[in-house]
Amino acid sequence: MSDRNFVLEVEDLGVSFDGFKAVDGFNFYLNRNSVHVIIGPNGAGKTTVLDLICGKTRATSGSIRFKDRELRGTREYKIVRLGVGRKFQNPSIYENLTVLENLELSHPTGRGVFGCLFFRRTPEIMGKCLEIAEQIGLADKLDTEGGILSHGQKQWLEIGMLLMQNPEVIMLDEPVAGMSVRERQETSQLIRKISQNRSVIVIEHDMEFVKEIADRVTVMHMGKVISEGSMETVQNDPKVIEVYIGH
Amino acid sequence: MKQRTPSLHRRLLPVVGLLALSAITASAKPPTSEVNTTGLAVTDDTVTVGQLHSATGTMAISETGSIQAEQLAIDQINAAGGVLGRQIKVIKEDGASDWPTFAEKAKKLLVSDKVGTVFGCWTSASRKAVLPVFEKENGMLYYPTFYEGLEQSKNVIYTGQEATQQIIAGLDWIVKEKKAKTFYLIGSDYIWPRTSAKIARKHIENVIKGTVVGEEYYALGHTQFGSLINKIKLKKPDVIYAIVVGGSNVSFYKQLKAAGITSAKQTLLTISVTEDEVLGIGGENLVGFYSAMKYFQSLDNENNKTFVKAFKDKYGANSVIGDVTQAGYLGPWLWKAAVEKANSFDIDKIAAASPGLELTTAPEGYVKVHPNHHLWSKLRIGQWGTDGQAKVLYESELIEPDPFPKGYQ
Amino acid sequence: MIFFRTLFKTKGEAISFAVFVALIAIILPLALPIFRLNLVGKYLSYGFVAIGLVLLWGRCGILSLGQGVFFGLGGYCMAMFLKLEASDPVSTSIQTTPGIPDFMDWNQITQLPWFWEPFKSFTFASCAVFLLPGLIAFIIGWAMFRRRVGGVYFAIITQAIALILSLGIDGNQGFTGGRNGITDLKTLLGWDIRTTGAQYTLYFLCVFLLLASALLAKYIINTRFGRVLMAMRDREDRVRFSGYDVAMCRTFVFALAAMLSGLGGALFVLQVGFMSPSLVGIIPSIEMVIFTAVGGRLSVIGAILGCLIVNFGKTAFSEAYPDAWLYLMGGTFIAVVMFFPDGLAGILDKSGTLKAKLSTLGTGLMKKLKPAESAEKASAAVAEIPKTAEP
Amino acid sequence: MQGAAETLFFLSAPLSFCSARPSGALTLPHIQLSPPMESYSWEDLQNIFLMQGFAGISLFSVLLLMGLGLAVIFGQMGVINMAHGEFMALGAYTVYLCSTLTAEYAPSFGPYYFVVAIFIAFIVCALVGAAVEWLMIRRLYHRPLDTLLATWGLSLIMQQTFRSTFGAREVTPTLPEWLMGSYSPKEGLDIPINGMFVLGLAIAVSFALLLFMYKSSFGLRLRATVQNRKMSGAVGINTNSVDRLAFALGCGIAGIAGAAFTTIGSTGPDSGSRYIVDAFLVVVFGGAASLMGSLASAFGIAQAQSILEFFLEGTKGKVATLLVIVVALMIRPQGLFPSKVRAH
Repeated sequence: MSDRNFVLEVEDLGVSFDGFKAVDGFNFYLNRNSVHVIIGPNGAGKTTVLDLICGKTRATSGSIRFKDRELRGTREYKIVRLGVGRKFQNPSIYENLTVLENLELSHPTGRGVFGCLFFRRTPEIMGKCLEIAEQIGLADKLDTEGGILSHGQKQWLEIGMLLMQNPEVIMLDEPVAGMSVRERQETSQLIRKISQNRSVIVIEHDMEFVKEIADRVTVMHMGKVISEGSMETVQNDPKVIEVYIGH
Repeated sequence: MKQRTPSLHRRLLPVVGLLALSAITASAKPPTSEVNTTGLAVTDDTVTVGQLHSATGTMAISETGSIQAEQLAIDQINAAGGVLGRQIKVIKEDGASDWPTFAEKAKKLLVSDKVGTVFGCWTSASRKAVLPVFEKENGMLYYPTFYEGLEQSKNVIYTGQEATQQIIAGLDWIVKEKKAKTFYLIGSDYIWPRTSAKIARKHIENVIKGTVVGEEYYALGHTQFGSLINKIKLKKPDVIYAIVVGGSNVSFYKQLKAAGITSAKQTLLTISVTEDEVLGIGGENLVGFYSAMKYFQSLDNENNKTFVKAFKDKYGANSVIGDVTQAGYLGPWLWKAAVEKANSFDIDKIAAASPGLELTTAPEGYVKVHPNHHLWSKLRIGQWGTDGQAKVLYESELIEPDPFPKGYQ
Repeated sequence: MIFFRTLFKTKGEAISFAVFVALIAIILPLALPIFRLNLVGKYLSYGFVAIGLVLLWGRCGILSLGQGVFFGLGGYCMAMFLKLEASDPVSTSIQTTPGIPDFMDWNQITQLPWFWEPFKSFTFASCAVFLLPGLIAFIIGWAMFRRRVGGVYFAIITQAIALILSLGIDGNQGFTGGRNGITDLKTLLGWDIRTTGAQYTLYFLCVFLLLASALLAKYIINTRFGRVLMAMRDREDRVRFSGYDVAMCRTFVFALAAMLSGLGGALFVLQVGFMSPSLVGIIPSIEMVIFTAVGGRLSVIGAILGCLIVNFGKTAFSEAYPDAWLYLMGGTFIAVVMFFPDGLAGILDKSGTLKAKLSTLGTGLMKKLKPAESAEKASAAVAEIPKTAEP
Repeated sequence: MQGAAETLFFLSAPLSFCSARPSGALTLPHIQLSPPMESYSWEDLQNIFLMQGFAGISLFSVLLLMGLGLAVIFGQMGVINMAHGEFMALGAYTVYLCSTLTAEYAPSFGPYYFVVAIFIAFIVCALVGAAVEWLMIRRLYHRPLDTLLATWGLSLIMQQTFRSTFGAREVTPTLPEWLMGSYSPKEGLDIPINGMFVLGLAIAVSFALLLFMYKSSFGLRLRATVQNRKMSGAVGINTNSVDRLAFALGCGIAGIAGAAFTTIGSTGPDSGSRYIVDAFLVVVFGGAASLMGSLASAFGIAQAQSILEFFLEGTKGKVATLLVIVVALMIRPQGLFPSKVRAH
């Protein structure tokens, strides 16, 4: 099963809350440098899958292998340090800090206690911040406090904060929810761009957006995978149609 | 302190002397420079003393009586012309049931206010906290509480009983009256109950030849005695010897009664319940139990009748007087006697004059200061009634204070 | 210069710090008699706890109601050393067993308990003063923060620990001095700590250590670690998923706050001359939180001033109106919490914040007009930007 | 593990170093079972077993009464009411006032006033609670740790008010004689009547509270508000008045508890502060959001404490109980019955 091309292999993953199986027998393989979208009706367990991968929720069964390393049972911050980044559904940035400080705080240098205490802003770190700021279109907002950015800008900033860590896998939970059409377009370009040298898992409802970005799509329902493949394959899968129409 | 020069004093004297009353006072009034050689807060007309108790916090419950009694004594002394012709002024400080605050306030009184003598403290902990201050700044503390002993300081006069005075005669009496052989010792968890229990145990085991079937201590403020009471029931001691204090007291006696342990079935002797505590416990929960104290409000003598009347006139007919309250009342009178004997407010002279002082007007009867700065006193056994008053059943001879009792350590 | 900048983000901060130093190191010693100054020293020893609380509670959002535990541990370590020194066989000759502390003798202990032995060494005792609280805090903190115990639960559990320790000390008076505490401490390495001269020396020692601790705290607040703490308080998950070990960061701050408290406890003992469980339990622990809240939970200097002001108020008011004092204290406290959550420092700083905000906006505008071209320029520009005012 | 060693020594220290038994009190630290069982008759042991069981149950009812009000205020509303103990004291003082008034104006009513006084205590405390909520708490719902501090300030003010009104000394209401005896079915077995009374009251209050929370429309609204405040507001629940009622209810129950405790404990200006830690531990240990949890934890803590106090001596029993709870909470911070709402 272990194909070198998969950066993340999730097998037979399951979790239950008081007997309710939120995710059950979930299998998922993530190619390198690709965008993999998970779709499914509300309550299908999509966000829970991300929670399980990044360690926020503990799985009750199965395995999560990242580059041949088991992530199950690893602490969250260690998973992040290994190279798995996670964006939350609601923009989660530090409102009291400026854009620059938000980015700088996400830089992987000096994340231990003493590293933090003796952290200095080096030109390299500033350079990296500027580079990312350019990428997410916030280069002219470096000194703006996070709290006063627009909704879309907050989402981008959070993506930018993930990029600062230079992860191999990025997980985005509904990155375009609440965005304007133009912002969506920019976001989809951003996702294409960042997936050139890393893999991205996206949870999304907006089918147009999914079509634009997805290399591969997984459809979830009631905690299980019901279909997987390219967007076209999935769209024509009768099981998928039934779930969506039935819903 | 401004001190008038003797010449000025002499010039004023005839003017003052025009009034007969003043003349009497003046003749009894030695010049300030003579009676105060150490820079204390003494003027020609006044002498300032300190009073240091907890007016707030957990100990306020207990210390209120001492505050009142000391104030009463000072008022009476002032009304009778004061000490060496000087009216007593009191600076009251609140120790707030907090030992560092006691130390702080003691220092303030002695250093900033320059008072030499302080009436105050209640718990052992507060006394231990202020003791180094009094010894270093050379003040005099009149300490009213019955306590554990093991201490003797030139800077303290202990007007309450030390442990052996309160314990030994009481145990002897209960053994004689009740033929008691087995004892259960229960106390709050600090030094006075523990030391008292130790002395009691030594006396029971070595002198009475009885047995101690249980000995336990509960944190101050403990309110649940169910398990303890069951242990008592299991051991069936002849006597429960109780040294429980504070709020725990109330829970302890209420729960004893509710568990069917009443005086009809069980003898209980306590050295920690005075009339003050009974107010909180309720006389009906104590009926028939015994307390060993040197003083009860119901003592039948003339001194006490006058004292009780004065106290009630001042603080209301419902007020009660316990052992420590009476001991607090002794403080100012003993100090007055010492000052007058020494003809000085200087602490060293007061300390030297105190041993051998006698007070025949004490509500408890006759007391005498021992060279170890404790008082000779009697022990009495009272039996509690529903009205919250004790019937005095027994009175010992005068007992010599012995803060470091041989054979009891 | 960079170091200075890390300590003080604005000129105003540097000035207020200088004023504070002048107040406690020059004005008060000149203005007050030694008795009052000694009191100030006692209040300043609570200031160490307050500094810890600023880091832990203000910056990190973790309210500990058990700081008295660490204050007490530090104090007891120092008191044990001093007591052993005061209990030499000559001055304790009237005891049954000379050479051990008097309270042990009263409790029929005939041999020094094993855990007292190391406290004969001054080096051991003075290290234990902050290492022991630090170690215990580290263990407690690690156990709790790793399991994500926070907020109210942490507060209540630490409160229970404070109760356990004070009951434990009370209940083992042969070993601890019990409720009376460890009293009658006289000399430190042969130097009488009760004399006026010694009290001056100890006051200045306390001031010096307090200022050093305050600077350390300010340094921490202004480094990346300080920003991580704030970030953790407001967006815990984001910090965790930026690869920080949140539990370890919190444990570190908790241990640091405990060490500071322990140091405060030791200085308390040296200046007051005794230690008792009444400084360990629930009430002192909450009171120290009160001092911090009144002064300002976000401001190091504010919190120390809070200790001074509340305690002076307590002393002055309880001398004049003992009854009114609790009303005043309770009322002040409710008012501070409800209307001035940032305490006195917050009130004083209102105008300062406004100014700082304006200037930040100004720099931001300038940068908009002239976009930074190179990283060096950007970093230089960034270093110039005043941070949103640290209260 | 020096920390653990440090605390353990409090437990293992010899229980009786104070008493200098001839057998040499200072041997190795040991835990001694204080009642050596072999020397007692079967009858005795049976009675003690029954009474000890009842002591545990009676402590359970005390803890439960303390915890119930807090379970509503803290568990359901998330407000940390440090003045909870003072509300209990307020209830106790209400009983004292009723007792004094009865003795003065209607002495013949003496044997029965107590039951009425409990109701009055409930109402007084609930009213004061509602006022406190209106003046203070409602401004602090989004800052739970700050409610802790503000209510601490409140507790200082309440204590001083008691002191100024009733004096610093402890008071005791005259309790009806039928409450104060013991039920003695056979020789050597005494079951305290006040214990049974408190137990009955605790059961009645818990039952009423459960009924109220799960069967009444107010309970529904309260639970809805707790789970989703915004949504509840949107569907027309007046969340402000729900909050006020809930806080008043919690304080009222504290008043009942205080009233009941006059039968077993003391009433003084600061007697409330003695209960506060126990009360919080009951609620936290049970799992804050669960009333059943509070029941279970009150039971567990009570049994542990009464058994430990029987075999260890007083203070050590208490310290051991607290240690067990704290360690248990460190291992299982969510308490016995964790909230099942999905956390976000």
